[in-house]
Amino acid sequence: MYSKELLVHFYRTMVRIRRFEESISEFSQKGEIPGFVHLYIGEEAIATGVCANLTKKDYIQSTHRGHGHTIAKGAQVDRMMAELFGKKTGYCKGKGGSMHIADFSVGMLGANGIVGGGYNMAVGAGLAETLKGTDNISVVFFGDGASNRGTFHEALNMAAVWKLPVIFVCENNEWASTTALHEQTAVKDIAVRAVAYDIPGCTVDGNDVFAVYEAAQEAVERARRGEGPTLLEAKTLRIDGHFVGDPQVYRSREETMNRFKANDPIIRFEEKAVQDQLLSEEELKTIRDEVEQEIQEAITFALESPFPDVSELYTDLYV
Amino acid sequence: MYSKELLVHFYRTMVRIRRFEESISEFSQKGEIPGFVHLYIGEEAIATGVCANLTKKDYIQSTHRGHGHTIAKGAQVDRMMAELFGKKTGYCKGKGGSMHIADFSVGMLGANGIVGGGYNMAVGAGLAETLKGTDNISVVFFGDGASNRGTFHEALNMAAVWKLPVIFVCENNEWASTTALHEQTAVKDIAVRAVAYDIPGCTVDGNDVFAVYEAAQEAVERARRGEGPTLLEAKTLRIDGHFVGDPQVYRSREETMNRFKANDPIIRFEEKAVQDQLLSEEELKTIRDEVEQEIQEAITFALESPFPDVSELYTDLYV
Amino acid sequence: MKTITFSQATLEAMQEEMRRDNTVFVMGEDIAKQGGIFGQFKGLPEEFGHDRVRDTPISETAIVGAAVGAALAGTRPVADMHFADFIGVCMDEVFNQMAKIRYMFGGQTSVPMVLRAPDGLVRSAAAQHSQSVESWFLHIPGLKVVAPSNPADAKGLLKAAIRDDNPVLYFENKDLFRQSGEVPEDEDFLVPIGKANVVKEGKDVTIVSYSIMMKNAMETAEILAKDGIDAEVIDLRTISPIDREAILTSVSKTHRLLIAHEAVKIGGVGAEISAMVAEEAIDQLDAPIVRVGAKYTPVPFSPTLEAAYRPTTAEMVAGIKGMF
Amino acid sequence: MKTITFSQATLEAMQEEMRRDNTVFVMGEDIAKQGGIFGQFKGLPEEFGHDRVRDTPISETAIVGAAVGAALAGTRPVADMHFADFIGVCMDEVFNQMAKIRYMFGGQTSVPMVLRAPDGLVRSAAAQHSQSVESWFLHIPGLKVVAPSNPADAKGLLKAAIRDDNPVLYFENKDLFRQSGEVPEDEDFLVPIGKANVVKEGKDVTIVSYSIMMKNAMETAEILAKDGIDAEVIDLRTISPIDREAILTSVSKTHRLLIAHEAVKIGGVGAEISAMVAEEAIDQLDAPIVRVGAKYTPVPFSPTLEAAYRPTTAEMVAGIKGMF
Ligand SMILES: Cc1ncc(C[n+]2csc(CCOP(=O)(O)OP(=O)(O)O)c2C)c(N)n1
Ligand SMILES: Cc1ncc(C[n+]2csc(CCOP(=O)(O)OP(=O)(O)O)c2C)c(N)n1
Ligand SMILES: [Mg+2]
Ligand SMILES: [Mg+2]
Repeated sequence: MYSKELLVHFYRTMVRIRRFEESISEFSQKGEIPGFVHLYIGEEAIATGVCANLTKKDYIQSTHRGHGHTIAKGAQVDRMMAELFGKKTGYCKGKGGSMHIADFSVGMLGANGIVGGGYNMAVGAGLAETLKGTDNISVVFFGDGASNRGTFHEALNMAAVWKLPVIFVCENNEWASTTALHEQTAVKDIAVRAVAYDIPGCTVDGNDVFAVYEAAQEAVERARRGEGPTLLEAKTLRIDGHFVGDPQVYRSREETMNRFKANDPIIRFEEKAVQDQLLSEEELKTIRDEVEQEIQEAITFALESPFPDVSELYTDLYV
Repeated sequence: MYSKELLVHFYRTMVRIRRFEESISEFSQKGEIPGFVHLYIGEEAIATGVCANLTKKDYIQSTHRGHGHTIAKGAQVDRMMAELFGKKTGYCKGKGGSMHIADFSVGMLGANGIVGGGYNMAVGAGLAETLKGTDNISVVFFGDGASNRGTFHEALNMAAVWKLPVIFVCENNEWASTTALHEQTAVKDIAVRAVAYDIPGCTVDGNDVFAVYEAAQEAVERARRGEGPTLLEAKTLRIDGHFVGDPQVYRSREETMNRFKANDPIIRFEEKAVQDQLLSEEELKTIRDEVEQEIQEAITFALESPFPDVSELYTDLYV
Repeated sequence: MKTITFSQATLEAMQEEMRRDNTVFVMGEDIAKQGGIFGQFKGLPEEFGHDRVRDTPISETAIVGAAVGAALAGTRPVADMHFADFIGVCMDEVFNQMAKIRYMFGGQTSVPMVLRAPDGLVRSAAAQHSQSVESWFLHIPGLKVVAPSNPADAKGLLKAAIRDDNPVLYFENKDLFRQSGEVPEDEDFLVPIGKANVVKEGKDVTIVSYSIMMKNAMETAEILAKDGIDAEVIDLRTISPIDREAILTSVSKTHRLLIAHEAVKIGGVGAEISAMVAEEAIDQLDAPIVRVGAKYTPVPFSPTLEAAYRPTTAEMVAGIKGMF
Repeated sequence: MKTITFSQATLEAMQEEMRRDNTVFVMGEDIAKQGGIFGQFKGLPEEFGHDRVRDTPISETAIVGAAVGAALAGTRPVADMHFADFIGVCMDEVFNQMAKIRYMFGGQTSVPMVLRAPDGLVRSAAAQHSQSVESWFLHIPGLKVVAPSNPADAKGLLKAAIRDDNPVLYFENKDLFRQSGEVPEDEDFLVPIGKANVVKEGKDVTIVSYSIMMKNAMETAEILAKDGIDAEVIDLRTISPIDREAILTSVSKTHRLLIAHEAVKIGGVGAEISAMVAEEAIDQLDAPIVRVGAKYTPVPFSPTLEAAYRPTTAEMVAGIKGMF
């Protein structure tokens, strides 16, 4: 059912995200990457499964935790890495950093430092494509915490009444910074909120790339057919601190890691791939090696790139 | 089941609101009342039925269409009328006008020129009473149009997760200014949105004061018992233009009036009262006459009151 | 040239630009079926259809956020705020997204959109429907802000704003909509953003104003003329970025400066202009720089108080007389 | 007197006021379990319980709106904005409700609440987590706005803000939280809102600043002293309403004025101060009024660009030297 190409893509993308984040974590802890850094480790299956349904003409809106989305949408890790180091060769010439990573050339319309800031821009991108008469669609990723912002409501309502091709993907990782899901809201599943807009809502296992892919596929096809938005909730768990350096006084690290070990989306994929003979151990290893080399090259590229010249302060303000 | 006192209260309040609004409409059309004026005609049963469950220690937050709420909560029509004329003797010393009518002495915390501006303040008032350990509650009225503002979402979510004594009363009059319900949102009943917060939601006939009273009673009791918020939707119809002077090019006036004639909450009350021998024709007439006198006195009071002195511009800015 | 109202002028700008470029569309509350509270959208849906002239739900963050997103996706949205007072509801979208996107993403994209916002005092609309909030946006790099004072500028600035690749805030005064004036008929008539207009030359004092207070500025000049004071009157047209050169040139000729706007005086646009001159041309000044603006209170409802709140020609005249 | 950090000083203010008045409570994102990103709420829930120290959902309109409502219902809420940059999300609640309620309802009520907002540049936090937005609020009648520069003021102003019956915006600079300083131990130690502080007397030039830039102001004064220039340094403490008298008194002594803040220079607090002086005391001035503030761009991420964006002591020194 799944083509080899797609399986390889799933694995390569998830491993690429994981290794990117691990490297970033290291440099951030050493103080070599400036600013706040939020890692996507453990959530790789979501961006990967969703974006595998998209073309470069489709759009995504991302969050403060945006590296995974950016990679899954097809950006290059070297220019991403350079951006995170604040270098001139980065996607945003060093002006954005981790919280403002973007690659417009692949339809990645930006991470966002404002939680819940992306919903309405995704609605607008979907509206623009509708007006232009294409079947391109737009996807917005957001967290469980973000689902309590007013922008969630306004965006879903507008997308629903106008039947826009927008998919709302909630990454429910049980935490909004130090605040647990049950302290943020009385509902257990964010997907029930679809009822408030008369659109389909569904909850999937966010650590199963196949489940995410299939649920997203249905939503994407609906959207392309002009049948309107879907609210898709992927349940997962935030593995690291909220940001690199978070002491996590509010939860048990051990418990988190135990749950993760049993549910790592990459290990789950590997086990299934080998067991169902989708990909062999060697094939998996080759991919891992290739990714490793790519990441090492990206690090070298980032480290060797110059910082932007001071004169760059004044460019890019107006067209 | 209903005490005579309550029945008289229902009728007197509804007639008081109707006659107040009719007078205001007249003076506004003549240009003697400055500013924008939004009438509550046809919706009297909602404020009346809800507020009959409240004491002066309970709070309400109102809307741009706030005269009915203010009267139902127990404010005096003379000081209200004076306020609408911009007179010194008004509740706000002429500083507020129709869109900012308020009577803090009876727990009426203000009309609001910002659609959807009241939700969160009602949540805060409910929170304050909880912290103080009382069983006072707080009610916010809002329109179908207002239910699409982000503040709706943030307020209901917070009230639900904190189980606050707040009742959200949607006055679904089918219109948000010139925009019909089905153009604003894909849902037919605003009450379904309760699901998104795991709280009770219910829809009642907003032109039946008994139905409103009973639904509100249940919600109020729940709130006083500390069981949290309720979303109550009262279906009604806006009879007049959005504001006095609205040419209503967007709908058929005749159709509106025909529907109204068959469903006027005051006529429905009168018919039921007489038929079920709750109140006699004479009793009803006596009430109408008393209200008429009150309104005429209020008009005289307002007309004869002076405008605020220019020096008042600078008072009431800081304590 | 033909004589039309300010409202009609903005309507023509929309029509012409929507005909010229089919990626231009407009959305806002109660604009299509009603034609706008001030008639400024009348007839648009009939010509361009409800896809390109959209009535929205009451969702200001969605209106502005979606306009930004649509601009990123290759269209040129015009969003309507209904009343400028509601911009606080979507301030995050304006200042953290719309204004910053081009810069923080290193110039990868631009945000070609216009946000229209009717402002100012009108008919005792009171505290939440009468405000002039343009001054905040001076302080937000990445935005352009314009405020026409007459029908010709209304049309030329709106057309220029729609064609501009940057996000433009277009403040249109509610009390100006019915004012008439001559407007060029050329479909490529544009008023350049960023350039002030010396409406009247003079040598004794410079009056800088914009939007509805330009009326008072011209009145003031007339009154002063009777006393032999020859005022130069500058219509700012663009509030951000301010045309510093035009102001400095004038002040080095007249050596006196008064700035007037309907926005609250304290912390207003006048503060920036005054400070700019006090920094760059203080030697040119022969008198204090005077600002006239609304009083430091929320807008009161009652007509007597509203009148006291409003900045006046008399205050401007007195301010200038005090300079001599 | 004891030496504590700025963060500790704000914490003590909260503790003392919450002990003194049990209607005081605090809510915001991630303040209870985490103790605040800057440790500024550490230990509060242990002493006062989670009812009075509340972690909220990510719902800024609810945080501020509910604080306003709770203030109307007889409590004294302190709301935390997490980062000042997020205030745009709830700008309507701040400017159309919190600021106007007392006035538009004719003085029937008051809004005794504090909105705390950590601001300023810190660790390359970039465009949406580094801003200083206090200047907008000068232009909004009905608010009080304070911005402490050291631990003692942090404590005294926060206590005064909590006791004030008006809504107060309390801007606390993120980079100051770890700074130490002496703080009086008296539980009734208050720093009066509305009064500036002459930190150093001098006769040649007045430097007005507040918050973190007070460090640069003192550095500037020291550097200038070596050149024989004797600077008077004023810490504004309160940004709105501005202490005009303190500034005017100083300027009529020194005849020179420089204003410095980390907020963007154009349209900032410095503009109002400069304009006020240019209006009321221009005769006293022997030199241009110079403003130093951040450059006119969003805050860039890269350390090299952030450094270029940030206003510096060198710019202040050069600005003052240019006056002589
Ligand atoms: C409007 C706004 N409020 C608060 C924050 C601070 N903040 C950043 S991330 C975060 C938690 C987000 O939680 P969630 O949406 O679940 O995403 P996750 O971090 O779990 O991926 C908070 C509170 C912010 N950046 N923007
Ligand atoms: C935030 C905001 N947006 C828009 C408006 C303009 N406006 C005033 S009333 C109204 C319609 C409100 O509809 P609804 O909530 O259904 O209340 P109704 O008028 O029907 O009672 C609109 C759009 C406003 N006052 N505030
Ligand atoms: Mg989360
Ligand atoms: Mg309605």
